[in-house]
Amino acid sequence: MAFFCNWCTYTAADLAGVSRMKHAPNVRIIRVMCSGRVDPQFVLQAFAKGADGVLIGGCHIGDCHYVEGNYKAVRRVRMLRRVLQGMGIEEDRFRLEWISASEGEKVKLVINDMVEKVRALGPLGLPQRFQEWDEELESLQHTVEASPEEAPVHVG
Amino acid sequence: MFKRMIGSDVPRPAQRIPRPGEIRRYIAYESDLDPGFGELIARKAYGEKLFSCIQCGTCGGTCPVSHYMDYTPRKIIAMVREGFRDEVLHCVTIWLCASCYACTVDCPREIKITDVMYALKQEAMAQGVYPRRFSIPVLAREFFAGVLRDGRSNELPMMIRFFLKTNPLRMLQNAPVAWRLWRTGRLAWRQERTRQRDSVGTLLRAAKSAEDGDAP
Amino acid sequence: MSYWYYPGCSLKSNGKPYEESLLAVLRALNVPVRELDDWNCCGATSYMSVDEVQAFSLAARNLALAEQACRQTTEKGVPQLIAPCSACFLVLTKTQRYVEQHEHLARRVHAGLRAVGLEYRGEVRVRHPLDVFINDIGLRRIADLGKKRLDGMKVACYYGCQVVRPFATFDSAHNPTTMDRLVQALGAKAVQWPLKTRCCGGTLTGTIRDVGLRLSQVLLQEAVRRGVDAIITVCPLCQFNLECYQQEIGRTFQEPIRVPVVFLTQLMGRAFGIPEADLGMGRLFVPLEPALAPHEGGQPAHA
Amino acid sequence: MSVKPKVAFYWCASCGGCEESVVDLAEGILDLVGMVDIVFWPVAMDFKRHDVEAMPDGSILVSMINGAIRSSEQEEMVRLLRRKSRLVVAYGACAQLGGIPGLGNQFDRDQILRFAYEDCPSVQNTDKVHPQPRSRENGRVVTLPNLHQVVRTLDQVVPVDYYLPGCPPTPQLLNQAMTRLLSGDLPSRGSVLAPDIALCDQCSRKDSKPVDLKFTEFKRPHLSRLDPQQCFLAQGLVCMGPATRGGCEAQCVQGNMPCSGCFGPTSRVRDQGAKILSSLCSNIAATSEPDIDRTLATIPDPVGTFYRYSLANSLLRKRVGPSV
Amino acid sequence: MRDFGSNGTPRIGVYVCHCGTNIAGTVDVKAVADYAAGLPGVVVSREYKYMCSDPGQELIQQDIRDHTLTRVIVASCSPLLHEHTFRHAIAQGGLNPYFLQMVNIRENVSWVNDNPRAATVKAKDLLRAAVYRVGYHKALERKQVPINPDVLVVGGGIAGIHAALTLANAGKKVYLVEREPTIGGHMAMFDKTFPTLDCAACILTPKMSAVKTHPNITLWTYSEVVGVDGFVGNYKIKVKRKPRYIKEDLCVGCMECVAACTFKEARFPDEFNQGLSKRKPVYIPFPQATPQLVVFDPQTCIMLKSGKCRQSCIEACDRKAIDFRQTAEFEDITVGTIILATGFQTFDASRLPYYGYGIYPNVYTALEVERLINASGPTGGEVVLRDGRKPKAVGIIHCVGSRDEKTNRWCSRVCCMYSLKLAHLVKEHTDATIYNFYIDMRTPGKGYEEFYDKLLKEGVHFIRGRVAEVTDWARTPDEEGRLLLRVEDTLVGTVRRIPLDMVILAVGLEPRADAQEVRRLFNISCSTEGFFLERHPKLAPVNTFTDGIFIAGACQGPRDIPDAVAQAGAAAAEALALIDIGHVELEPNTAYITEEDCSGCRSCIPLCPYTAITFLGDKGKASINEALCKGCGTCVAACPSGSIRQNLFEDEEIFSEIDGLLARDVAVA
Repeated sequence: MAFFCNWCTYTAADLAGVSRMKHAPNVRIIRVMCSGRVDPQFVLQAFAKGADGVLIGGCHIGDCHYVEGNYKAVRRVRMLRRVLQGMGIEEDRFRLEWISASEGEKVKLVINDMVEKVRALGPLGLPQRFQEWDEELESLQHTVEASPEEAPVHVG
Repeated sequence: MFKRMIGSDVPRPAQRIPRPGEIRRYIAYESDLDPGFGELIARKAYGEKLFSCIQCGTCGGTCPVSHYMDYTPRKIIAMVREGFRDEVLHCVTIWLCASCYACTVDCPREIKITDVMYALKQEAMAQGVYPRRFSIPVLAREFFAGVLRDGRSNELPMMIRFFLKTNPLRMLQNAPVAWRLWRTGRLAWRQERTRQRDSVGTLLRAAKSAEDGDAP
Repeated sequence: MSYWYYPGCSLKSNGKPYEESLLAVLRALNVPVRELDDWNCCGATSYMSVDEVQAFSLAARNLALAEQACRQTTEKGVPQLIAPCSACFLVLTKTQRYVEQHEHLARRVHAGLRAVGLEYRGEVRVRHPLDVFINDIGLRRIADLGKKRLDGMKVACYYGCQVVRPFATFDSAHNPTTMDRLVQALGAKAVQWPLKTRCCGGTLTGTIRDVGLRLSQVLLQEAVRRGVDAIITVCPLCQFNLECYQQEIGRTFQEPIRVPVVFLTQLMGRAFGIPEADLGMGRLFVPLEPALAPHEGGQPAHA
Repeated sequence: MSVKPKVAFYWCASCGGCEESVVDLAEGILDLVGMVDIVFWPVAMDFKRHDVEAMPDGSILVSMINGAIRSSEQEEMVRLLRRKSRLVVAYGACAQLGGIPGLGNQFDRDQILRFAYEDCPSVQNTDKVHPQPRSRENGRVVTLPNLHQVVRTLDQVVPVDYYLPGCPPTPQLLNQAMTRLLSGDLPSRGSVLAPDIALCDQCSRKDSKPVDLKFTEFKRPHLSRLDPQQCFLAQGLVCMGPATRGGCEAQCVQGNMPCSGCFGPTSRVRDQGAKILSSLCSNIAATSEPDIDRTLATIPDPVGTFYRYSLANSLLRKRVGPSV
Repeated sequence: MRDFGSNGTPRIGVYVCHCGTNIAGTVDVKAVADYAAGLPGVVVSREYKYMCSDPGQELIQQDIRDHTLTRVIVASCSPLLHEHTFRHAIAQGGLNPYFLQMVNIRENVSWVNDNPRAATVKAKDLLRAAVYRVGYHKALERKQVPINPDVLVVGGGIAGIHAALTLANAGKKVYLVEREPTIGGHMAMFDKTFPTLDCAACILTPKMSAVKTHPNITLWTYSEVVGVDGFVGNYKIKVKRKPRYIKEDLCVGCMECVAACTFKEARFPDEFNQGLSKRKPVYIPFPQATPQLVVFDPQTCIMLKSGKCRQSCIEACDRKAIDFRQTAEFEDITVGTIILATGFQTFDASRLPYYGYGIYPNVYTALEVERLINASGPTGGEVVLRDGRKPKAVGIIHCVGSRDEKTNRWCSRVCCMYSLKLAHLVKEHTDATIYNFYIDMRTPGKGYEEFYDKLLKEGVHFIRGRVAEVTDWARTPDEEGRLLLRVEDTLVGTVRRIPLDMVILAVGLEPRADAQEVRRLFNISCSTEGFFLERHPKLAPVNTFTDGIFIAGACQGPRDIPDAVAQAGAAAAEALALIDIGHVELEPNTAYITEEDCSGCRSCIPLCPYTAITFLGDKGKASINEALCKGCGTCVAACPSGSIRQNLFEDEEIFSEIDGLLARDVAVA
């Protein structure tokens, strides 16, 4: 899952396309106007919904079409890294890259490199994990429904 | 004085112009070419850039021996690219290259031409095709063997073996120099060699046999 | 910082004067050097034409040895390996580059080294004496020690191919100046000439003689034409071709030529006032003295 | 006289503060008792589980359930109450967001148990006995509830009709809620019974907040002398106020403590922690990565800071794999 | 907030484009369309050869009517290319244009994948995301911003001059800012222009004086733009006017001061003549310099350096125009559009020591020779060597610094032609033997090949080969004291040594040294070579990614005079087009605050680079000025209580897009 800014990285991705630079098919790009628009919630949502990695692409520092949106992005990203770390999500799964409109090649390289790294880590699969976690509920529900009176005695 | 020098510097006409009456046939049939040759050499010579040659001739211009070559380095690259395998492997050019790297440094396309020459020499030696009057391969082999044996190269024995194998007369030619070298103590009698005799051999064999995925 | 010294085969045979003078000069500048233990041939250029993987492995062994040696000492910092012979310098530098850049080559080289219990980490820095003189020791110290003893002498600095090519690590590939600056610091005049880095013929003098000798001849000629007292070089093979073959060259092209061709370090040693014997001056075919004599005490060269 | 509406209170994984808050109604509680018929309140009254089971389904008007759900017993009880009640209210931060117990989601159950029964400095347990779900004690089978792998909010276990936020909810909110529920004018299902605007709106220090914060470091409340008037953010402290629903009458701020976020996010936010992170980080002064990291390093425990109450309710819910 | 037209759920039409084989070649468009048909809310799903074609667009409009669609999804190329087209199309179909969502299955899928299966899967995912998202789209209006009719042109070379005149003649007010003391740029240095050989001055100087005298043009030479603020239609510009140390309104360019200068002899290298001649500290760059004003060079003028000078110049000036106390002045202007024509610089030949520039005096750059040939140049049009001799043999080396991985990788486009021109002119002036050393002869242009032919007939030597070295290494008597050039004649196939008296280096064109600073200043992009980046290489060659800023001339890439002029015209036309409508329509992707939600925490206010967010003290809430907002969304992402929202990029829209993209993976699990 990738969030690309409209002016630099998304344009670069188009350039990569125009120049027929093949890259790993696993990436799904969402266009935002600026890397500064990328709400940390989006990143978490992406992971929660099954993304194995999240890539944010913006203009190089100093080149932001909106002057300094990418500064905001990098500040959030630095902290978000630590939060993800705290939640057991490996570093390589989350990445911020500056790719200017002319760097189609870099789009290819970054995507391929990240896909490689993430593949090495294997799937994150949070939705599946959520399901597994919640199995402990279902299972218990059965016992309750099945035999209400044979419920365990409470030892005070 | 200049006259004489020029006389001997300019390639003898014979090399450029067919003998009177001699008719040569110049044509290349695709079936005579080796289409894979370019890739092969490019790979051997770390020369992925070989294919971006624009035939500008900088190499030929900058090469200090190009005026002795039958094909200039530029032409060699063109021929390699197009698969003129036999012509290239039989040519004089690759044996004239003195590895001075002038072409490699000046090439506007950053083609490692010196390495291309190495690759071609290796190829020619592997195929056993090279002009007899050129003794480079012999020297190289002698050198190679010597180092494999001693870990270091020892001029005297090497040269002696070299001249015996190529052209004993040359030994006489070089005798005066050898003599003066010896007189000035610049010709080592003592055989230089590494302490761990086998280590170099083991190393080289291991390196050679080491598998490598896409490597040449 | 102390240096490891990689002589290479030539400096043990026809390049003796180079080794002698180099070590003498470094001593005079009190720069400690230790000869690399159990070094082996760098593979030189002809090795490449047989099998480049083995050539690189061969060179890599020396690099690995240097790193190992440095690790065994207590000193910190990257190992500095001085390779005075151009061919050695080139091959060692090239090996570092290629092993770094070409992963499949690296795999083989490392495998080879492992087989003999060695490891190359890419820490060692391969240095040419010129580099060390200019960047580590510095012109001032050299000038102070030299006391302008070469005043008025006129020399052609000849770098040869493989010092600045293909990797211009410490000097320009097309118009190197380190050697010129050094001799000038010692009072000599370095002529500006376009053949500084033109090939001397290398091994061709031994293999395709007529071509090899010709290449050397044009160099000698041009130097003489520019009225130099001596040609200065830093490569054993160049020195060998340009000096030892002078008679043959003269005979072959029916044009006698005689000009001293000395190692930079010999000239430096001379300037430092180191005794002849310690500089291997006696090993020269064309002695330097006559060329030097008139300038002792600094009279102008061509008065 | 007419039948009084039946009300149940129950506590799950919680500190008891929520129960306190009911008692805090003080004399108000008598009105409450007067208005309703409390049919189940383990803390205060002697009713047993089977009494509840005996009730017909849906016979309880409203069950006020506080605490997070982290054991099989708690789960059972809330399922039971859900069956018996027309309305279920998640009462307090733990029931709504997971609360402090929710921080347990940073660890695996085994890690927690090991710490609680072995490694914790205050524990004497040489033969490392752990409680067993099933054991025999002089002939009788003794069972204990299972500890869940995951700490859950109430609505992750049973459908919840309303949320009463806070750690604990203020008596005032409770009153309002009760009166509304009893009066029968019910807000839309699933809504939080507190204003849907961030705390700053009612914060007394609002005006003392400068426009540009430009954080260079974040201070920690216990390590700094706190100005009783000035906005905490202005003082360089992490205050969750901007990302936290109001309605608490800014009590912490009154007590000169920055908001720690117990009322949870507004309805427009899915992940309270992510939002405060986004807002605070956007406003730091540093521009180069090293400087940024240096500033951010002054928040030693981001997860604990930004998700103090809402981890179980966050988008990621629980740490993946054991913590190191 | 979901706005689903008449009935509750959206009625979505999906259109998958083949783009010929561009997409269909890799992606199974049929499968994608069928898949879409099964997705919630999709009432019609079609694939078509070219959606952007008229029939394609009509197809959509027809469906909107027949199936009362409330949302449209087009899966084709990049939205940057055709979003506009399709928005327009559905608007024609009677739907709000913002009920469209585009799916990029060309640049992001078919062109970057060669595995059809993977590509098709990816296309489906992207499409599903669009289906999830489009339901949340709201009806929006484009907002209009009035355009200030004034234009700023930066750079007074031929491109800048032409653009300025075009606009001025159209009745627009133009500010022309030039860094040098005079306008004219490189063209003013040339003698003749290829292929017509008409005199550069003769065609340029009239335009230069036209600029000076034009009532609609404010000309500021010796000035630089130092500040750019605002947005299309309303740019706030700060211009620094460097001190000339003369009062421009008083000076008439009589040059009495120059004559009277303490320095009797001119002794400082003359920049305009490439240092081939000398000037005094006070000077006029060249006879036709515009404006005709002297300038004092603070680096060399004793008065300005030390304050101790006879100041004979001051007595000499009867207009009392000289003012040594002058300091830099700043002008603040507002313009609606900007044209950048900042030009190029030539390659520094000394970077290639093997060509001997700076080592051998008789190695020249082409620009130097232009001045030598020029009648108003240092030698009055005499082509002579530094020692005054006439050259007998002259070599022109092409591609100096160009087509070389180590210097500039690109072809500089003009060198072949100007080398031919110089060959002709030098031959004309000296009757010397002329050699051209070229790699490839590139003469694409009207009359160019013919010019090449003319030169061939004139007997100029053309040797195909990149010169290896230029030395003074003579080996034969005739080589003594001359320049020796070594080259492989690649057509003959031998190496040649050629003795010459003069070597001319055809140096290439490269971006100005400060191109990066300039592009930052104007917030535009550069291509990898460092030239200003156009919005689209073919379809928007003079536009940049910043609305209202256009580029013309060699600042965008090497080009010759005809192309530069054509581009300048195009840039002027683009500017006029904006001005004449009087307003720009901006994407409604602005952020807005719902007042009752805002807690007034002010976190957002410092984040806005355009100060579009203000705090309403009375209400205790923040509010966004839509006119100023450019829609980056930074504040939206940062609002801690989720109270700022952004049109086109609402949280729900992006969340649903995320969910849609990943829905498959969940289903699989």
